[in-house]
Amino acid sequence: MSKKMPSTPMLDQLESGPWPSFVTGLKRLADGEGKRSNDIMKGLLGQLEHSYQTRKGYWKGGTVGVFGYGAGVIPRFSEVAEQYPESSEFHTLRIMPAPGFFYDTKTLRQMCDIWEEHGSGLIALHGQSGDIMFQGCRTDQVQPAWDKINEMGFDMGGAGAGVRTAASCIGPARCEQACFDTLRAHRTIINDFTDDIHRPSLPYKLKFKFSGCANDCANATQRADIAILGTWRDDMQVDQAEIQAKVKQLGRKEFINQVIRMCPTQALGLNDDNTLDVDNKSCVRCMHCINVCTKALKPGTDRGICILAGGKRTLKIGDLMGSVIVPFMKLDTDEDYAELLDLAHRALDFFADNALEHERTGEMIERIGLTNYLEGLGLELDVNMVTQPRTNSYVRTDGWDEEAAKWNARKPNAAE
Amino acid sequence: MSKKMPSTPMLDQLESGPWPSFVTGLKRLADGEGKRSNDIMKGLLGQLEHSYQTRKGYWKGGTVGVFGYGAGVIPRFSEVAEQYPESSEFHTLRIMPAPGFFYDTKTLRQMCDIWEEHGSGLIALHGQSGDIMFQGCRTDQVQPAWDKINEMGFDMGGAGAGVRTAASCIGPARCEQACFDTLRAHRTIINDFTDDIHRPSLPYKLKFKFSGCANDCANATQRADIAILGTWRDDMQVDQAEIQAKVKQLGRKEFINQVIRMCPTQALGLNDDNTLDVDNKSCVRCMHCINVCTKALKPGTDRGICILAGGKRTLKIGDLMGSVIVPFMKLDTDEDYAELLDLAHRALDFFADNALEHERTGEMIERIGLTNYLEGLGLELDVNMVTQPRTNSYVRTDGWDEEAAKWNARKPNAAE
Amino acid sequence: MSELRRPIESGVPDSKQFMHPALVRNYGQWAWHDRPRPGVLRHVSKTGEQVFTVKAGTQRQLDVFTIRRLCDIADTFCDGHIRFTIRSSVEFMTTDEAQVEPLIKRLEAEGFPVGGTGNSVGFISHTQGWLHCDIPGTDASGVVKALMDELVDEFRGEEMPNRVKITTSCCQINCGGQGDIAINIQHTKPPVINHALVAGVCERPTVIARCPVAAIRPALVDGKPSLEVDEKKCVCCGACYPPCPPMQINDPIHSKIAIWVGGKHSSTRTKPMFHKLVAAGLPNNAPRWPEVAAVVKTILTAYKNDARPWERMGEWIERIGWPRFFEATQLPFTKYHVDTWRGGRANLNTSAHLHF
Amino acid sequence: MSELRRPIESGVPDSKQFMHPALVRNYGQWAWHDRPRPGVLRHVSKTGEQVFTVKAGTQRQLDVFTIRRLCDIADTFCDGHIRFTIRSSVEFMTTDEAQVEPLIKRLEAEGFPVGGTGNSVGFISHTQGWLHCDIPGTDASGVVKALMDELVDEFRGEEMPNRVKITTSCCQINCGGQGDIAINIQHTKPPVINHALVAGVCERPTVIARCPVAAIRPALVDGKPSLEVDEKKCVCCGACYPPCPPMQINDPIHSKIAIWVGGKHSSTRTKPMFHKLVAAGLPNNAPRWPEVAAVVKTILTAYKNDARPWERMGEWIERIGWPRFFEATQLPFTKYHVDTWRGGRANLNTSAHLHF
Ligand code: SRM
Ligand code: SRM
Ligand code: SRM
Ligand code: SRM
Ligand code: SF4
Ligand code: SF4
Ligand code: SF4
Ligand code: SF4
Ligand code: SF4
Ligand code: SF4
Ligand code: SF4
Ligand code: SF4
Repeated sequence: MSKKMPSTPMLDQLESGPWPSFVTGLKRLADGEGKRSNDIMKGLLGQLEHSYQTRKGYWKGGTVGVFGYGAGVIPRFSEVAEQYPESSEFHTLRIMPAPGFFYDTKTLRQMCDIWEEHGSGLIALHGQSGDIMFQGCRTDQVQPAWDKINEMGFDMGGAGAGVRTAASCIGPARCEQACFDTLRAHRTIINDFTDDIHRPSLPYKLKFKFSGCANDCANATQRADIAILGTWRDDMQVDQAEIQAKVKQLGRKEFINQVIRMCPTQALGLNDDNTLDVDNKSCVRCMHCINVCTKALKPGTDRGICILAGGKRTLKIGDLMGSVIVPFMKLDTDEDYAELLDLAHRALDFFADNALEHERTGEMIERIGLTNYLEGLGLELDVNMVTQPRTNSYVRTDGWDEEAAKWNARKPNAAE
Repeated sequence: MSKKMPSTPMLDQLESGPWPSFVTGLKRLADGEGKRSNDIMKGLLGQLEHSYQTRKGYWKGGTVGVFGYGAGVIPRFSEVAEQYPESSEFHTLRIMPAPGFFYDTKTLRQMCDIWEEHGSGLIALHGQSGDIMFQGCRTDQVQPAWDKINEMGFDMGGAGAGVRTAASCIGPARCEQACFDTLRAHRTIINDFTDDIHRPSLPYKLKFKFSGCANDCANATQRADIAILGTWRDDMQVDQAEIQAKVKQLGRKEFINQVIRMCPTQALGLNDDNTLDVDNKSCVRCMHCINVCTKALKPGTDRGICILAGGKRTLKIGDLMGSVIVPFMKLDTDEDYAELLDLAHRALDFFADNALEHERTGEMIERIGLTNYLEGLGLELDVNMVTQPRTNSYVRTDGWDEEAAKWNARKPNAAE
Repeated sequence: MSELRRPIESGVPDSKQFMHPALVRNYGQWAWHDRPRPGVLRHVSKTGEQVFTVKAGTQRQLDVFTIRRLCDIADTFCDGHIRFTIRSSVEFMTTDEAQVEPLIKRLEAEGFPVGGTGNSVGFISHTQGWLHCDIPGTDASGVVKALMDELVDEFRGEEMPNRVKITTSCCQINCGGQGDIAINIQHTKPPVINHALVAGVCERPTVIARCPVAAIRPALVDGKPSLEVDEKKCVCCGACYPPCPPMQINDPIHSKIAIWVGGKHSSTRTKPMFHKLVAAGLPNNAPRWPEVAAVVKTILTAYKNDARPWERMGEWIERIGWPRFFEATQLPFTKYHVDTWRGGRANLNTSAHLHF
Repeated sequence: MSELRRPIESGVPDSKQFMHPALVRNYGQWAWHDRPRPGVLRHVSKTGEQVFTVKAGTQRQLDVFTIRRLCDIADTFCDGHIRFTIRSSVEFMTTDEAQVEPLIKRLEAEGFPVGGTGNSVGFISHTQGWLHCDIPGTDASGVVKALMDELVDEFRGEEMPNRVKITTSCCQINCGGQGDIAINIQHTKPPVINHALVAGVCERPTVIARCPVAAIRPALVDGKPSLEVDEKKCVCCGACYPPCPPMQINDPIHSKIAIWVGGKHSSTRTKPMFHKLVAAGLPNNAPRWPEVAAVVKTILTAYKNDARPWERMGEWIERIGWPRFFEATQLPFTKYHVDTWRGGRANLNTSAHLHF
């Protein structure tokens, strides 16, 4: 099949300007003959130009998959296939990269070759959930492409109502702030849930994300059903000489403005000798002062993770952030990892059993209440789970004494 | 009628201790013969002791009033009148004091005499809404007692579904922070609403409160349907020499801790020469730094009021704070006062027309939306009315252009 | 006077006629103030004139004898002028600094504790209770007297980090309002319905409409129209009781006392805050409520020891974190502390901000 | 390979096999970092070893030729190691400081802008759009390309008060997530229903259940089972469209673009924040969306000029106040800015905190 390059006057306007142009890339892929990718891209450019002209999308879903898996391919059939037959099928394979998005060039080149052969040559690095998106594949090429990618050591990512591809920040690989091994935690959890990724049978999707500290470079709090963030529970590490150097560098007033005044809990004071007065009991591990004083301040040494549940976007009750369900747990030993895995499974099972159709974890928690969720997961209530106790007296408290006894019977704070 | 002092073993336990005892007061009133108050109080002490013994109240309501008015008397009939016949009727007259709770002793003594003659001799100074509560009156004494009090120059307060007795802080009478004349505003509004106080016919109660500044000594924000608070819109007044004195007094570190660090919007900086750097654009007129530095700092000179609507307690949707409906208006001239009065009437009328039965202003606003309320009152939308714009995309915005045009057509900020 | 006398609809009187003349002279002219000692305020006018205010505690529910005693003092020291504050304290003003000490002595001698200024524990604002209200679960005056006996030193001193505003309310309607500490009745069992009376006394649709959780439905009991309560839904708020007295919510055992902290009316520093539940299930133990006093004192001690200057109760706790508050007070944290009311999710910790 | 090949369910591969060896050596040993210049990070290990990272922008939607060019560069400078960030920037790491400048030159020469570090405007994270999604209102890649062309200097520099994270989403589902600035489709008219198709394609109860405001009800149209929308209730969110493609929500004119600001994922200083609506009704003006670019640039300029070091967009606006934000950007404030969604009252100003 050979075809002319479509005319794309609107898209062409996206070729100028300093930023790398995806249109130029698409055209480069289309600009040739014989290769599968050349043809597909000619069609795609045509359809995309049509979208630009008419301001409408022309893809619809369908059912396409690979043998043995129930998800991971996003099927796309064109509604304007008569006009652009070459891209009438334009499916995406979602493939999970190594945690932290690391590659060697051998691997990447091999992926390129596969995709030039079987697909459109268009690869997104990466999708918002963290997948390598091999985009633009005809139905008949999905399996062969997949077979090769899978043989390389890569596996299919999530789609539909199952566990989804996870994301993690670079963590200990190149960040001094990492309070746990994000990459190991990511791999440990995801590789234990492959069945739930590949054969989705949950009420709705479930996402894990991993950030090494409260800076949350993986956007876990707002975009993961289960967010795992690093923190510490002892005192932060302070090098007072480096503080004094920083005060000198910024000037006193500016140091007060940028460090002392910006601490969210007024945990910092500036002593008259330009050393720092840290009230670790008030500190909420927000990372700010540590970010400003990269040399002088560090997280403490008793590090671990906190877990938040329920983050997600808008559908159907409005955006939700995750909320704390485990304020602190260690994550060093194999046993610690086993415990985390076990908890992740409890979270999944409870979700599977209790969520309504198309209901995310956050919506379920909102519906059933946090305490029921905790009970379902076998987690103990902790004060760090609330920003503040209830402000409303509309609650039936006749079980007060028993609940109080429960609390008194156990150590009152995860920190101890 | 003569009767023995009842035995009050439980109440007696409230006579010991350093704080003035209301029980001692009740007993002093009961301890005598012949006076109406002596008898009533013997009964009351008996019933109250009975309440303490059984941990239950024994009053019920009814209908008692004065000629010409529909409210202001809180009727109380005893459910245990057979046991304590002398206090079988124990009504309260709610009487409005002068704004700011000022008295001369002549007035107070006269009130005492009236209440000894016609009532129980028990007067609360004051009720939580601000009324003088003449408590403990037989039905037949209500009118004569009222006649005398009214002749003194005092009027009945609110009760039921009408405008209620207002409260104001001491304001310019003795407070340097007062940004408007709370006492005049109070009197101006209340005395224009006497009909709605005395002949309640609203869906539910409506309260006004007046605080001279954001310290809100009248608890207006949370306890008034219409809260009027003082503020200013130019720069605060700073006496840098007094600031330097204050820094010296507290020490630099402590001054930073108590002033700089506690400003909610980081509007303050400490210069190296111990003068204060005030970013008035960031300042939210919270009063904190002014409270700390009473000599060095003062509100600006361009003073006025802001108005919040909808504060109230728990019933039925949970506690509500008032929210800003007028960020700033001047309140100096007679015209300003007339404008405020007019606004108050619009608020009342809209409430009367639109609230459901037993619905307060705050609940109504919650139900119909702030913008409809503003429109109903003929008030213009202002950015200061929101803490932040909407965070949710579920809204139909097809009137955007018209609304934008409205905004552009008028000055965009009350401050200008 | 005639039974048919028309009321003089005069509204509130002008305050200036009652004010101390120095206040009238300097109206709107005040320059600054300080507190020479606890219980005393000095306000200085732009004209240089000074007014000293001596503040004292009262029982609010005042008998005429006590009022007359206060008047005697005002006549002696203040040319017959006297004022009450928004929290029922009494204020005596004079321009004569020399009168301050004698005035204090006299007040204390007469049993009126001098204090309540600045960073003290002010008088506890309270409500009617068994003395007068038709729906109370306790006696607010009694609770307050018992507590103020214990807190009088904190009223007399100014040793708290900031003003402490305590309130009590004898039912969940909360006429006492928000407080740094609020001591409120909390019912723990659904109303007990006297079905025989409902038909005669209550307008059923009104009662049904009053319930915040729609737990009440019409029912026929013994052939008579009555109401029934879905006890699974009922949050025991007592809102049905005022419009329907046969739905008795008060109970000598099950009407408990709950303690809330961190309410704040002022917009000072933080925006105003609602109070938060910290303790519940305390017995309604008249006449001196020792269990309540114990919890209140524990909270105050923790606040006093740990909060920084100018931090109100709620601000202090926000800084140190609720975990530390519960630790310091040794109060149990339970599932009831987790907000379940509308918008309650806003009270969950949706961040990695953690206190250890 | 056989059609029936069973997948190797291997999950994610171990990252260390792909990592630059210096990262493997110093794994978990990092001591501190700084930024020698925009686009370059230096991470120093406790062992003293240093790693330089040079960061560059890409178009995310990468053709194999571009990927191979990136690989060539990695082969030349980084022993064949390469990494992508969470926002699709590419990172090249080396221990050899001397390689940094040549690497930068090469990247720029090949058309990859170097930057995106520290207080720059990072690459705009985006979604699928017309290129691939089945429900998009616009083309995210196009919007982003057009915008990055305008913002490239802010990507290359580090002149913002703090990191600026921009996102775009081609429908209200918001796969792009929260952003300091979020550029999202906002539909303004209810779906247009193709009744002929509903019966055949849509599971009606599912669609009805999807609507957040219960605006959809079953209906018979021309004798066939279909759906109808209560247009008074409908908030035009488009949630019904994915489960029911005959409920077309996209419209060339009425699908507008809205701009939201102040979203923040980090728990740094403030708790995480949702983004807030500031502008709407912007035309979906392909191929270069100049109206959107203008608003975004206005917002960025105001932020850059006025915010203080370390203030994220939302924090800056909280400090200076929303009135000043609307003043500085000259954006209109309308009734649509007032939150009407559940819990929206929390976004009203319930205080005397005022900005003038
Ligand atoms: C007399 C009174 C006003 C009145 O018209 O009656 C009053 C008077 C003053 N208040 Fe107040 N406040 C009075 C009730 C209140 C209330 C309401 C209440 O008590 O129920 C509040 C709000 C409470 C709340 O937020 O819950 C109140 C919040 C303040 C604040 C803000 C405190 C804060 O940091 O949040 C200040 C500022 C300060 O402390 O410097 C203040 C400051 C003041 C000053 C210093 C104002 C001045 O410059 O004169 C006065 C000193 C009084 C003192 O005794 O130290 N006043 N003040 C009230 C005395 C009540 C009492 O007897 O204890
Ligand atoms: C007397 C007083 C308490 C006190 O001891 O000081 C009081 C007593 C009663 N209040 Fe109140 N309220 C009193 C101030 C308040 C306040 C405080 C305020 O005005 O600043 C509030 C909170 C603010 C507010 O308005 O929301 C208050 C909120 C209520 C409510 C709840 C209203 C709501 O919308 O949530 C009710 C219930 C109702 O009206 O149905 C209520 C109802 C009542 C009733 C009428 C109980 C009833 O429904 O039968 C009480 C009569 C008691 C009696 O026998 O005298 N009272 N009530 C206060 C009035 C005295 C005065 O006139 O000065
Ligand atoms: C490479 C990357 C992680 C990764 O695994 O890919 C990363 C890396 C770093 N981040 Fe990040 N962040 C990365 C995405 C994020 C994100 C998520 C995102 O971009 O979508 C966030 C949360 C955004 C939000 O809140 O909405 C994020 C919030 C931060 C913060 C907190 C900023 C704040 O004040 O709120 C810091 C702290 C700082 O700036 O010092 C931070 C700091 C850092 C440091 C300085 C950590 C370190 O010590 O190495 C790294 C410097 C990178 C640089 O280029 O300046 N990183 N960082 C991501 C680069 C994205 C990009 O290409 O632009
Ligand atoms: C491809 C991707 C956007 C991109 O260009 O990067 C994407 C694309 C779609 N998302 Fe998404 N989402 C993508 C990341 C996200 C994220 C971000 C994240 O994971 O961090 C979110 C927000 C976080 C969250 O999970 O809430 C997200 C929230 C949604 C939602 C709303 C979920 C909610 O509960 O509110 C839907 C709707 C649904 O699932 O019904 C959705 C649905 C979709 C669908 C399947 C549309 C549909 O229902 O037909 C889109 C398929 C587009 C396509 O043709 O490829 N997508 N989606 C991202 C996945 C790539 C990958 O695997 O790496
Ligand atoms: S989240 Fe923390 S640990 Fe992870 S990359 Fe960002 S700053 Fe480093
Ligand atoms: S980490 Fe955050 S909360 Fe802790 S001291 Fe530093 S700035 Fe304050
Ligand atoms: S509210 Fe302000 S003006 Fe009124 S008494 Fe309190 S501090 Fe003074
Ligand atoms: S009044 Fe409040 S907001 Fe304004 S500068 Fe002072 S402390 Fe800051
Ligand atoms: S709080 Fe309740 S019981 Fe007490 S006075 Fe108010 S309405 Fe009556
Ligand atoms: S006590 Fe409250 S929740 Fe229970 S039935 Fe009565 S009104 Fe409803
Ligand atoms: S934001 Fe909407 S249109 Fe864009 S990729 Fe996600 S689901 Fe598709
Ligand atoms: S667009 Fe949204 S609100 Fe309108 S009918 Fe569809 S789902 Fe409901």
